[in-house]
Amino acid sequence: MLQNSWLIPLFPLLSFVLLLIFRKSKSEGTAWIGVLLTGLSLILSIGVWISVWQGDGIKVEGTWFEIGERAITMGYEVNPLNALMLVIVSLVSFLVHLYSKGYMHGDDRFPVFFAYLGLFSFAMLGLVLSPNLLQLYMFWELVGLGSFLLIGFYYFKPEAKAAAKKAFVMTRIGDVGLFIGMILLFWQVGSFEYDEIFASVRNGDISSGMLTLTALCIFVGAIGKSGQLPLHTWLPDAMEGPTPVSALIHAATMVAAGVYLVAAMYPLFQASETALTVVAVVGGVTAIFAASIGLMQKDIKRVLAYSTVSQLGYMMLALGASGYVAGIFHLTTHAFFKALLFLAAGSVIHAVHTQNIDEMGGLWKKLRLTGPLFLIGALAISGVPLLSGFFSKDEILASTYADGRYGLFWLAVVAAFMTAFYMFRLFFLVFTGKPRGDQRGVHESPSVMTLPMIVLGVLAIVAGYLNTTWFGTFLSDYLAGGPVELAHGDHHGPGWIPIVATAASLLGIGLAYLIYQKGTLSGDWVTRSLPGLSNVIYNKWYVDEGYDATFVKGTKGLSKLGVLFDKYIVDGLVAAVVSGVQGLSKVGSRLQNGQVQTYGTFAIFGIVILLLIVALTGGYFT
Amino acid sequence: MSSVPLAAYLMLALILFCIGLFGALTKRNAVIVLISIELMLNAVNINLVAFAKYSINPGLTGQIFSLFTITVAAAEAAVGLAILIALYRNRQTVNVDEMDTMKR
Amino acid sequence: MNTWLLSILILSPLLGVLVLLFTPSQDEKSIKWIGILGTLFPLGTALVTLSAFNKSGEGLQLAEKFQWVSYEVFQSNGDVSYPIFYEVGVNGLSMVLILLTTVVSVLAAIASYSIKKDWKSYFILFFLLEMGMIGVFASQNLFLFFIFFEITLIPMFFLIGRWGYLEKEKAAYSFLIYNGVGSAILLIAFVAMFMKTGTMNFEQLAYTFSLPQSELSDMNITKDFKMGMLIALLLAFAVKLPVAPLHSWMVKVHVQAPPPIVMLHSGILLKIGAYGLIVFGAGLFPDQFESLAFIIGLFGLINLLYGAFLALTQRDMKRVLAYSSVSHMGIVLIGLAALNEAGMTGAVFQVVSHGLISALLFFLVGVLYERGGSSQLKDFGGVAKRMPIFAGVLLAGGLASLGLPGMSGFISEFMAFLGLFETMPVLAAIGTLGLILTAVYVLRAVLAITFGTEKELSNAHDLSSTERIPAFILLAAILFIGIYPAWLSDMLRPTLDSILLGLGG
Amino acid sequence: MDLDTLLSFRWSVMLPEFIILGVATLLSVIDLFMKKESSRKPLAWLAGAGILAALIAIFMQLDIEVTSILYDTYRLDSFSKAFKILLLLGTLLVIVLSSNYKKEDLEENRGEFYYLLLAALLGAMMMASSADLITLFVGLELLSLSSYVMAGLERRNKRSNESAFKYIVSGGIATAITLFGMSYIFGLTGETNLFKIAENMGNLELLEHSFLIVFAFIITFAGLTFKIAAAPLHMWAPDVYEGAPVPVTAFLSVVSKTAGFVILLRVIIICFIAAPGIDKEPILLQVQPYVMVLAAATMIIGNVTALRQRNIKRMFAYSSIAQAGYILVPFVSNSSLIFELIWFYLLAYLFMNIGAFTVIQLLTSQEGSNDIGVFRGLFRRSPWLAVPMTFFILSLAGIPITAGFIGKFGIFMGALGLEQPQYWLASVMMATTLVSYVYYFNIIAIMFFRDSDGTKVSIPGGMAAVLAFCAASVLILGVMPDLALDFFYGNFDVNEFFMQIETEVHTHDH
Repeated sequence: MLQNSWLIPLFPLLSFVLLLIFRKSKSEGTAWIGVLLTGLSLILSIGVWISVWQGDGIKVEGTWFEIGERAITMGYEVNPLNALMLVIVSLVSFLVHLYSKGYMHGDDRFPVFFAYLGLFSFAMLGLVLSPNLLQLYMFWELVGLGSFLLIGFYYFKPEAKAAAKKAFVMTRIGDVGLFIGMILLFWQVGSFEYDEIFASVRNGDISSGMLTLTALCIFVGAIGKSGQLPLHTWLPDAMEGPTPVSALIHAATMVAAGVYLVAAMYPLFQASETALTVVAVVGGVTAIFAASIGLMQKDIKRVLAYSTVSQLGYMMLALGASGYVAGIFHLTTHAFFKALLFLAAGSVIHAVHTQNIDEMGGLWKKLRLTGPLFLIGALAISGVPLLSGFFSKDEILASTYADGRYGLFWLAVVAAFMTAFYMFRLFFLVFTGKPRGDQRGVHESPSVMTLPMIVLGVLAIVAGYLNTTWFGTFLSDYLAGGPVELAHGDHHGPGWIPIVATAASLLGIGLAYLIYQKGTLSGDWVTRSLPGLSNVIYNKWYVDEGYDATFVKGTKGLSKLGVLFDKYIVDGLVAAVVSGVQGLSKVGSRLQNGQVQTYGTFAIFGIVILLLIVALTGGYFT
Repeated sequence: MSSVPLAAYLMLALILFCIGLFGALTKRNAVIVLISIELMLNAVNINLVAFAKYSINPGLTGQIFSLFTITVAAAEAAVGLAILIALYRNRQTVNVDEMDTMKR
Repeated sequence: MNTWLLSILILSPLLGVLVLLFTPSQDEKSIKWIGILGTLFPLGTALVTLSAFNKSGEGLQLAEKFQWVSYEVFQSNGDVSYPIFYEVGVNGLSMVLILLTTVVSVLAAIASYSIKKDWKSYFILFFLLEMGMIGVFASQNLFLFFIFFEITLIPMFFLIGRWGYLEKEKAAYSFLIYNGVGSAILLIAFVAMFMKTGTMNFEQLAYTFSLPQSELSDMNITKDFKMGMLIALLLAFAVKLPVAPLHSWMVKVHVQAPPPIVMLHSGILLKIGAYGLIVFGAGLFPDQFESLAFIIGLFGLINLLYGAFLALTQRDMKRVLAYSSVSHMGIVLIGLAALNEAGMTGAVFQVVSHGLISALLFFLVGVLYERGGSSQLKDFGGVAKRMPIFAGVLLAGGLASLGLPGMSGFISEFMAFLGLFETMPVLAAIGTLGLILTAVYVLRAVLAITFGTEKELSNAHDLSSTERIPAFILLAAILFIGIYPAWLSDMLRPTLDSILLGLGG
Repeated sequence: MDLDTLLSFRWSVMLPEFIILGVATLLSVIDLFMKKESSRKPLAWLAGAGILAALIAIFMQLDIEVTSILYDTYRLDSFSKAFKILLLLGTLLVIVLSSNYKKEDLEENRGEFYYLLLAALLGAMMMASSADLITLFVGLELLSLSSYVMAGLERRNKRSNESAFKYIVSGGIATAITLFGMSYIFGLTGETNLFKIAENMGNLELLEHSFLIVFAFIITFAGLTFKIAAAPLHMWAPDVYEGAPVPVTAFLSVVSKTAGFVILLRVIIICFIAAPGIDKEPILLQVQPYVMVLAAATMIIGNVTALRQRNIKRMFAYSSIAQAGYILVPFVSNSSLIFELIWFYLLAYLFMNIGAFTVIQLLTSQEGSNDIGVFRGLFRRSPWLAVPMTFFILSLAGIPITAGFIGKFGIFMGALGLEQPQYWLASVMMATTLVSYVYYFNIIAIMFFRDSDGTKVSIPGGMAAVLAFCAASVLILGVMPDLALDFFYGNFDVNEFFMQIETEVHTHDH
């Protein structure tokens, strides 16, 4: 099974190629190509996972090309961490393929959509299987390409175009960090291999300054991909893509790649306290920052997007706070419940054809399956006990506390409160109350869409039991088989932590209930009492505007300056030389005035001048 | 070898040459211009003859040279006048400064 | 057969000229067919050459040499003769570039379907140009190199000036004069080296210049002379490459020349500059090159960023691509400045890769012009709807240009930066800004055309089957190199190793 | 000198000159007796045949050792043979090129043209062979006087008159200057024989006169540069070239210029080779900067001023000034390659310039205009005229695979192959060459890029032959320069140039 794991990404690639060939087909049966091939990947992934669970692993590599004495290798590796990722990715991908069959019904470019999905899945699975940083980087970029193509799927919409471009460029900024970090590591270690990098780190071959620098550079890559502060702005905009895409890429898999990267390079980060701190702080701040924005958004997908950013912050916080297992645990559970939420949101949108929550309401009765499933997701993400989110979030809080990062701990708690609040704000506004928009013809989605949601719903409930203090820390044990030395082991923080976390989430839910369901509290009391703050939050802290005013305008300004420089200085100098020659030419032909005596005079003058020069410099008179 | 007389001849020739040159370059009348050129050539003749007498290797060579020069100068004057006549026929002028239809 | 193979290869485009001379000039169809077939013949010959070429072999292969011009100099200390030889040969580097030339030539000939007038003279000049380009890469001495270098100039002048767009003559002159400056400097340097050493052969020159200074002094060769020569060569090739601020001619040419010619120009001709830098700059004067490495790197950086910044706000797709070429040539300089195998390989990869990518992109711009009668970004939008394949290929080309992994552009960028990070990390770190900017301007331009609300085009139909051939072949080549770079790097290694040996020692 | 002595000379040495002299005399007599209205075309054939015969005679002389007659005033050495070939070839081509000169005025004077041309040629050939200031001067004047008349051959054309007059005034002044310088050379050494002058210059205790030597050098040099139209005595050239009939212009720009270089080489190199300059340095080294300035100025003035010309003949006048500047470069560097470089360049120049003038002749006589616009759309109208013209222009511009490139390359070799390479001069030369691209390629652009409104140009057989011959030569010499170089090295020994023949050869058995 393990030997064949290289096939896992190839199935979706095949799907991509096949679907591009059948790109003009009008039949929606083409979707089955994608579904089937990702299904194969899923089966293989599960098989691989099972083998790894039993303690196996594999690493196969071959030379790709050589630079001098050094061989650049390519291959695949399966270890506990990436086997888990393989399953998550191929599972969500499979489910999304299935879901999309229903969701994309009637689209002109139906096969193309599935082709892109295939390309993305290929890249993501390839990324996960990479045994070295370079290969990871390559797939990392390809994943970005898949994301770009899918965000821009509705290419005729200017917003989609802008969002796709933004996503690509913003992540590219992060990628450059990864690029630099990777190359710096190469010159330190002489290889891109994880193993060799870790060995060097262990042996202390790399100076601590360089360790920190490379770790931070790599983390910049993660920031970009995972939408962390300050490169988070692309992710909410990426919601311009079709909703299944948001579920697959911008919730469950690609954005988690940043977290995966940090986890995969964890020994490097562990070696640098500074790097870990930076990871933790960025994660923590992002968590609460994004959550705050999520409080006031009106677009159902954007709320979920900010929620994703916030949850990714959580994961980063966990990793930064030495909660390796916690981070990955949350990555896993988040993949399920966030994918569920997105698919459910997609189902809602599919039904009401709008994304504005102000135009929804009272959908519970109409969407008898979607509603409950959404509720499961919301409960899970809010950290309500016994659902998956509760366990993973609890573990994160515990590690943060155990790591002594109390400030971040409390930030995380507040973020948890906010999460619960905005999720239930969303739930109540969408599903309860009176319909606020035209809801004629609203009906439940077809089974091809609901089935994946049900699967995810189940997983959102049970995934938490992978790692609990009650039944066993399966995940920790499993991950301990990997290259990472789990410094803190299991984080069993003080017993009050789960209580605080639960309280925070229940408080959030309760508050949302009071405001948006009961109406006992007016929703706009914050708006009224703190108009400035709420305005700032509503406008996403003006980050986009800030970037626009500084970086975008600055770059454009520089560019314009360059154009002027090119026109006036560069070309101007040339023009000056040209007009100089022309002027000389003019003088020359002026002198040629047609008077033969002038010619003679010039000749004599020329000779006399020569003679004078000889006389004066030749030394005759001295 | 007495250098003073030679220098005097040379100076004379130089002055003559310069006068001829001046005439050739400033006079408006084409005939005078041609004559001025003759003057320049004659200055050379003085040089040649003087050198023939006073140079380190006195002999007849210089004088023979000057004979050739005189002949050539005569031929040149003849050709010059012939051209001038042709020009005069076409343009009714012998003013050098009016001969500037071709320039720049 | 093999003894004359290279000469046959160099002269092979002339077969087309010969056939064309006897073709009636009004017969558009057969002339265009002859044009395509005429470029296939050199391609075939190049492939034969490739098969005869030992890919792992060291040094020069398929060399030919005979005396050509002989000046005999009578001097007090005996006669010294200055023989000039006809010397051709290939090493890995030139083999690759010859192959690139012949391939791009075929595709440009196919793309020449859009030429509207004077097909006969067009293709005659086209063939001469191809001959010049092959000759440049096959030459093994300065004299021959210079001759072929100049031979490329004249057909280009005509091709731009006769078949270009509105301001074609201006562009043609600009091309001529700037390149004239380059070749003038080149000629002075070449002759100066020749007169000092008595040889023009690359290898002999490299050997001579590598002698210890005590022996060189006997030949009147000082360190300053070497440095001066190197600077002259750098200047000359900087014009060709082009290095900012000597780039304005190239922008004009890219904008004004007909698309197939820009394919050749951007794809091959600019590469002569890079080739010259590698072979003459690093090859002949390694020590001096080393001491100038920082400046070269700095200029590379300036090129990279300057080109990228200017490409950001251009309104014409051709200008975007032109400045993008400036930017990409910066990567060549960066790779060279790294003075290590990674950088050098990166530079050469960039040469090949940019050759393919820019050929592809300019081909597409030609198609775009054909369809919309313009190349202004504002005149296009939502092209993906009517021309999905076109849009897809354009996007792929753009992505290749911004260095997407799996495509050739990535390998070259990666290796160039990999190299530079070893020797000048700070410069390299600043340079990575270029990677971001590239993404920005490429996407801006490509998306402006293909995405967004659709704008009416006079003639919107997707790539025809004729047009697909060049597009797909180029794309396939870009992908091939991106996925399997070892094919190229193995061929290049012996050559680059020998150059690096000089740099290292 | 009695008859015996006279007869004792080996007069066969002068066979080519005698042939030309004889044909010229014959032509003038025939012309005299021909009816006024009958065509003078046979005269052209006769003149051509005479030149061919002279050429053959020279080729027959190729393996003769260096000989001299008339007490070493008239030499037959490699130098004279090599350059006489150029002179004869150039004149021959000019004769063919003139064969369709249709203007009424010339038709009337056609006979004169041919024997004046031959007389001028004779003068030039004398210059090539002379080793004495006097004979050199006589040759020079023979060439000049004939040229003056030829320039004014179109009697009724005001421009032709004017050009002739300007030519004679400038030429007269230049002659006077040259002579003035020569008189000092003579005076300092007491000799007119070049080799004896050289001997005396070396031997003399002339140190106190070293300024006079430099003075004499500069005056003579400047005076002699009149013929090659180098700065500062270049300004006559545009006006004269413009006004003179095209064949005459071609003759002036090629044959007369070649002769100018011949006399420069003879006088300057031989006389001053051992002469001391100020501070005892060899004068040729010491005056290098001045010659360099002259060469540079010539190149700059010629090329830069040519930029503004709309009159094609005028443009070629400036172009030929510039070319003279290029050929002056070897004088600066005094490279040991000087003879073959100049010879080769002049050979190339001969083909390209006469070729170009052939095209100009055809076009201007058909269109009746000298404006550059006569080239408009030539490629469409007459590709067989446009393509050779392109080769000539490329060659003039020094683009590879043309003879002009090899010539320029050689000049570079000369300039850069010294102890002290002349980087500055080489740079000036390259820079001005670049400037020349602009006006040369302007002609190409007009031929190829402009649309024509004119008609097809018919090419008479003779002209076609000249065109084909020149174009082929330009290309062949560009690709296989060894054809010419081997010929040069195989038949000419440059050392002969410096070889003084001490003892008089008294042979009665010729």
